[in-house]
Amino acid sequence: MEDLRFVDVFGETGKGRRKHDYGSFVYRYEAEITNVYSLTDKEKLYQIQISDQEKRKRFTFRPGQFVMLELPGIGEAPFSIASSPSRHGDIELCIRAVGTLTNYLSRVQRGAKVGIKGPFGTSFPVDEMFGQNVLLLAGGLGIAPLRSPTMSVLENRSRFQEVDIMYGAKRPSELLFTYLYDMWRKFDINLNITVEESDNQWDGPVGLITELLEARISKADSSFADHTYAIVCGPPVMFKFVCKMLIEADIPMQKIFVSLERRMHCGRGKCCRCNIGSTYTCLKGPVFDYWSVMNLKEAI
Amino acid sequence: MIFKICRKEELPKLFDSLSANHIVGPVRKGTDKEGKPIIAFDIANDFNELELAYPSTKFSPKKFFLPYRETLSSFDMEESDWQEHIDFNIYKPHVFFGMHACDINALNKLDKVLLESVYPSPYYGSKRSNMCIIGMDCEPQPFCFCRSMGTDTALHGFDMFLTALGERYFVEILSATAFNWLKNLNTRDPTEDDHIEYMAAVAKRNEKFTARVDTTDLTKILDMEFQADVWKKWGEKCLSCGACANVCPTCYCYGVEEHVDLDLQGASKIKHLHSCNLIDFAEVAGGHNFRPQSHVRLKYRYYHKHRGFVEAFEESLCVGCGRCGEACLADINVPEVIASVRGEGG
Amino acid sequence: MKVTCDINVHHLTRVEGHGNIKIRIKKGEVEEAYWEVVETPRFFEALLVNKKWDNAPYICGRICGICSIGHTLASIRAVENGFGIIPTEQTGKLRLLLKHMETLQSHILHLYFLAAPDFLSTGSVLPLIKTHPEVVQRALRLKMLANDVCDIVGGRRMHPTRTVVGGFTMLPEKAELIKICRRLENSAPDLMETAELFSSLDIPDFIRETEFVSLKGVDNYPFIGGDLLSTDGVEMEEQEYRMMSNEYCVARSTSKWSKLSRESFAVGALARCNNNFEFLHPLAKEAAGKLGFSPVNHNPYMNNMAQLIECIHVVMDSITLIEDLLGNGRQEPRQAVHPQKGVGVGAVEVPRGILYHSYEFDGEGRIQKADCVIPTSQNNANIHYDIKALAAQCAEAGKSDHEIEKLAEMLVRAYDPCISCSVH
Amino acid sequence: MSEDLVYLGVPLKRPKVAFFELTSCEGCQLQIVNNEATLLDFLSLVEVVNFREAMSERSDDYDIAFVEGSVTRADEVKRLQTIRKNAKMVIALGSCACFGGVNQLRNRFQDQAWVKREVYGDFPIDTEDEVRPLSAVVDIDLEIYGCPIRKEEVEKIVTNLILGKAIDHPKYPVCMECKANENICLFDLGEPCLGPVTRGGCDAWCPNSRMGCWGCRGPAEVANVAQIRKIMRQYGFSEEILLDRLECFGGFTAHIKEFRHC
Ligand SMILES: Cc1cc2nc3c(=O)[nH]c(=O)nc-3n(C[C@H](O)[C@H](O)[C@H](O)COP(=O)(O)OP(=O)(O)OC[C@H]3O[C@@H](n4cnc5c(N)ncnc54)[C@H](O)[C@@H]3O)c2cc1C
Ligand code: SF4
Ligand code: SF4
Ligand code: SF4
Repeated sequence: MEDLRFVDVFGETGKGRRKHDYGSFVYRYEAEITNVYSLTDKEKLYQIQISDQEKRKRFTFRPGQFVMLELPGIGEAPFSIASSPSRHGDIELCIRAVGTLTNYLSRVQRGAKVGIKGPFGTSFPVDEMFGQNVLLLAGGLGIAPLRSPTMSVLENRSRFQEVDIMYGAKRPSELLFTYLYDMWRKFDINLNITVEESDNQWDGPVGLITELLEARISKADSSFADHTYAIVCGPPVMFKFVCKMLIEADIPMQKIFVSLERRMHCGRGKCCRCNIGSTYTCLKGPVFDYWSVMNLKEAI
Repeated sequence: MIFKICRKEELPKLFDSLSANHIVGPVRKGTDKEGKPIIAFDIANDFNELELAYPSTKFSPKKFFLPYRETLSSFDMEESDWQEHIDFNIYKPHVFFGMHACDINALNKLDKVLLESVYPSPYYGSKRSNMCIIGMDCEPQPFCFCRSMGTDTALHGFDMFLTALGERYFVEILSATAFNWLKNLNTRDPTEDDHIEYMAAVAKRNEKFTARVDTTDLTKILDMEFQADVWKKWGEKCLSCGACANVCPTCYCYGVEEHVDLDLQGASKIKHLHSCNLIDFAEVAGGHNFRPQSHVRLKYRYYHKHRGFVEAFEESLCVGCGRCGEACLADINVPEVIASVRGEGG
Repeated sequence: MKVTCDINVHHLTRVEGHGNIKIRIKKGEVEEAYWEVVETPRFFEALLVNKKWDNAPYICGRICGICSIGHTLASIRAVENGFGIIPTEQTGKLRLLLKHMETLQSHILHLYFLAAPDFLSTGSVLPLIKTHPEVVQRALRLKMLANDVCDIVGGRRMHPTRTVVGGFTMLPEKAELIKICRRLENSAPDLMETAELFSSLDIPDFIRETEFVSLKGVDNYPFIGGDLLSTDGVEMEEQEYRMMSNEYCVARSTSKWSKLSRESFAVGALARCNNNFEFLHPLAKEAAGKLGFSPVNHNPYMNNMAQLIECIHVVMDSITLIEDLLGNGRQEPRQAVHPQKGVGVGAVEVPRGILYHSYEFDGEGRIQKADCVIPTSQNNANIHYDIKALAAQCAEAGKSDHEIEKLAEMLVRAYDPCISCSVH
Repeated sequence: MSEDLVYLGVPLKRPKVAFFELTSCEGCQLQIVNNEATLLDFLSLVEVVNFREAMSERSDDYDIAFVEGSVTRADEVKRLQTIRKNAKMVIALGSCACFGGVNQLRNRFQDQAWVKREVYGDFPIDTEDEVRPLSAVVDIDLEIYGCPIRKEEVEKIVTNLILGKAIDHPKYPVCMECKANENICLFDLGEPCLGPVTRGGCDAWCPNSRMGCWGCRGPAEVANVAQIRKIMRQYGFSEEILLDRLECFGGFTAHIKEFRHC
């Protein structure tokens, strides 16, 4: 895609007034699907590479940010980047087939061209968490936005105190990234996984993620809360209960981070569709600290 | 700012000298059931088509800078590859003749979101930078409450602004472009008497405002009354039809539709203005709707305009033109809604 | 060898609506030959009862998808006649223009899409897209032109939105009129080539003398209102339409039948050309010569040719109409309506023949009784007796089953019957 | 005629489609032929195997059946059931099929014997006592509203079906599109209009021509009929005018019942 500039049909007379330098659309890219992995029946992991080599190098993002992915004529929608920020323009998206775009995407072959815009939105302040404990909590597909901060934490493991990953899914068959769990554990991480409905293969805990969290909090020492950050990703019901427990455990509101989902058409604070109250999720979010969320009407 | 005085007969000359551009102005579209003319902004080919003394228009001029439907990109499809073409859909400058202060202020507000924010919109920007505005003073209508919103005068955002003083205009000039136009006109510098007359005209106009909105502490009150029952009362009336947003000069939210050509050889991405009052505004994949009830959506519209925007830009996203109230068949209008939320009246 | 056959065409294709043909011949003797209409009735005459006048044109347009404009105009005329409204000249011209374009649209559809496949021995127009692309393109061009004009004048090509009692809700833009006038002028080559194509086709040789009914031309080829005329010499006024149509019910048909001086009569393009040949545009007359048509023609298959002649006439007349409209300045599109008690009748020549709507109003303009007489129902008896005669002729000529079936189907199609309309 | 279709490298199936009509004016089918400019493209996107109004060949092997018209006689019930059995997808085409259309206006009479007599006298006529939409007889996969349907909408729906895109009807009322066309509101012109409660998607076809909406597409997702009733009264239109329009195409039957009660 060419960098775009405004047409100026006015000629000389028009110049000199309202001369904004809107710049070019530095955030639009043509990209290629380089690999697709099936994770479960519904979710696939897409490796996507920005086609232009220079632009690929320059494409950087922070954990928690998202991109808009487009298949021309089919749709365009926001997806959290699920790969490590150290990998620049080679990104991974974990996408659940739920509707038009996501279903069509699951039929598209490797090598297909897609449009990418971004990165957009706020991120999890991983640097701020250095020297502290980190609780990473994911429910269901929430593991997708959580994967990027998780990778950041793991890549800098020595700079954190205790790191916990708690992950809950409906059924064992719906667990994502199972192939990574052993690797994660090697990084001295408490990885706890629970499912709501077990099957005959499953030998882990059965129950809600809140139970994992309760167990974790109950064995924490008194100074734990003061030195802990939490990152929560998942469906609205999960937010409600998990955040409540974290607060009751005295973890400061501004140290709890969540990622919210809303309808979006632009990702750039223009279409208004993602507004919560009157805050753009795409600009001020999707990552919010809990204090901000509390101040938003109808957020959770 | 430079001030000039010119006779009213000069205006057709100005029109003609600018006619190489598209000239947009108030033109007559029909008559209503009481025989009153219905005026709308449209391309004018002749000065005599302009109804410069128009009271107000049903629609804002936004179709010229925020079209209701706009093709954002078109695609040529080739196997699994494709080429994208982008066109900002402006081929000629537009000169707006006779915009009122409210609409000029509306543009200034739109600029804040669409141009001066992190990701400026090139579609809007290209139209905006190819536009000249000749503003015109107006006669307050019973539904106008721009004075409450601080938008009854335009301080910037125009090239030239005309205020009628009997047979002549008091001309404010704000841009070099407009200053150049003066070469084609007979003008003179204003005298002290002109200034006095101008101020008298302004004062007289100010007396004519009848509709009012009390904006004191409005952001806080809206927050406090978030759960108030009055919203339900308005919600019951609301038709969820989006008429208010369509006529509003500052409503800009939209939806995008992706379209594939019948021959599968091309595709396009089309933006169409939406409205937060429409049922599916906040619906996400899987069908969850964050605002399923009419009153919640209606409240959201007020919330965005009178609270959220103020929080972000220190001014409201409403210019008090009163068009939404006029267009609403259910008679939902800003002054009454705000008054009721403040616990006054209705 | 004497012919024996049993032909049973269930739901005849390439006609509007559902009808069956049955022919049984045993050893050269026609045992049974009939035309059966099995369409489900919608009871429009009852639907209108107790409805206000303004509902009538809106609802009645829905009697038929092909000639919705004709029904709307007939309905409007009935209401206007009932209330004593005389349309302005501008309204009259615009209505006629709209009417003309419906005629063109419908005739082209019939000629190219419904009738032509028989002559070219295909089941539909679809194979022709590959084998005769230029023919299909030409048909589409002409149809599109007619439809586009309907959009511009009537608001919509089907179930028009601008046509109301008293006139029009709004007028076409001047620039649009100029544009369509050009397009009409430029359509001449397409029309001539159409005439060329159809003059090369073999029209089956079959004659059965019958009576032809249509509006009576005074100084124009008539389409909207006026007196009624038959080739057997009957003349009547518009409001006496019932005595012209004499509807009655018959077994094996949900559509009514009609008769006048004989056991059956025919309406439609052929009837109009037969009755009002002198008023056709010179170019249309010229084409008639080439197509071997001269009045009075009693071959029902020639209805196709009559349609073609009318296509040329309406295009030429439309050009004149638009020039008049452009020359005359613009009047108010719509006049006020004051309902009154009484009866109103509207007769309009729609593509398939003369159509009557009649309403009886109470003082507030509420419909007490409604009656619609459709061209195809007037033709039904004639189709039926034609089939009988055709069967006899074929039996005598010793034609094959297949030939008889095809000729019978073509015969019915030649009438371009609008069956759902006739049942309404 | 069955070349494969491909989009974005994904092979797509070219569906066999069939058109059928029950009690109707056949206008909706005709609308499809009426789209001269894109007809040929449309025909290369699908394989038409059944279209009595336009072709003689018939086949019972089809994926999508478009059925126009409402159900008014026992033989139509049977035909519809057969179509349902043969087709993978049954689409109700037009307001008659979706709601009963103008045909259902006769449901407003208690005495159906009178209805028959009014038109046919004592001549016996076979018809059911109630005009029904398709969905009252068989399961319907998709409804395409409108009297008549809009060809653009059908084309879009067919393209989307082939691509597997979700078919979303507009949920908002006609006013939304009417305003986007900057029409003069009919209420300002002194005319009634059902635009505020009728489902959009027609691009305000009638109001564009200064003809008030009659509700042919049925109710919008939110149809505030109680409010339009007040509005009509306020603008001086009688209840009869409102009722005439609401009941014209059958989309508002449930609403009418509701407000006849209060
Ligand atoms: C910040 C953010 C990050 C997300 N990250 C992921 C992720 O990592 N993995 C994942 O599988 N999903 C993610 N989602 C959800 C994802 O955007 C939706 O599942 C997707 O829009 C579905 O598109 P569709 O066309 O398949 O669905 P459909 O229901 O057919 O269409 C929905 C249409 O609505 C619009 N839309 C925009 N935003 C949303 C939304 N949030 N929900 C629903 N519709 C929307 C789009 O135009 C989209 O085409 C995220 C959403 C947000 C807001
Ligand atoms: S909200 Fe209403 S009054 Fe305010 S600017 Fe918009 S249309 Fe005008
Ligand atoms: S004319 Fe009808 S559809 Fe248009 S805005 Fe007015 S009420 Fe709504
Ligand atoms: S405006 Fe109303 S009646 Fe007209 S097409 Fe649209 S929904 Fe149907």
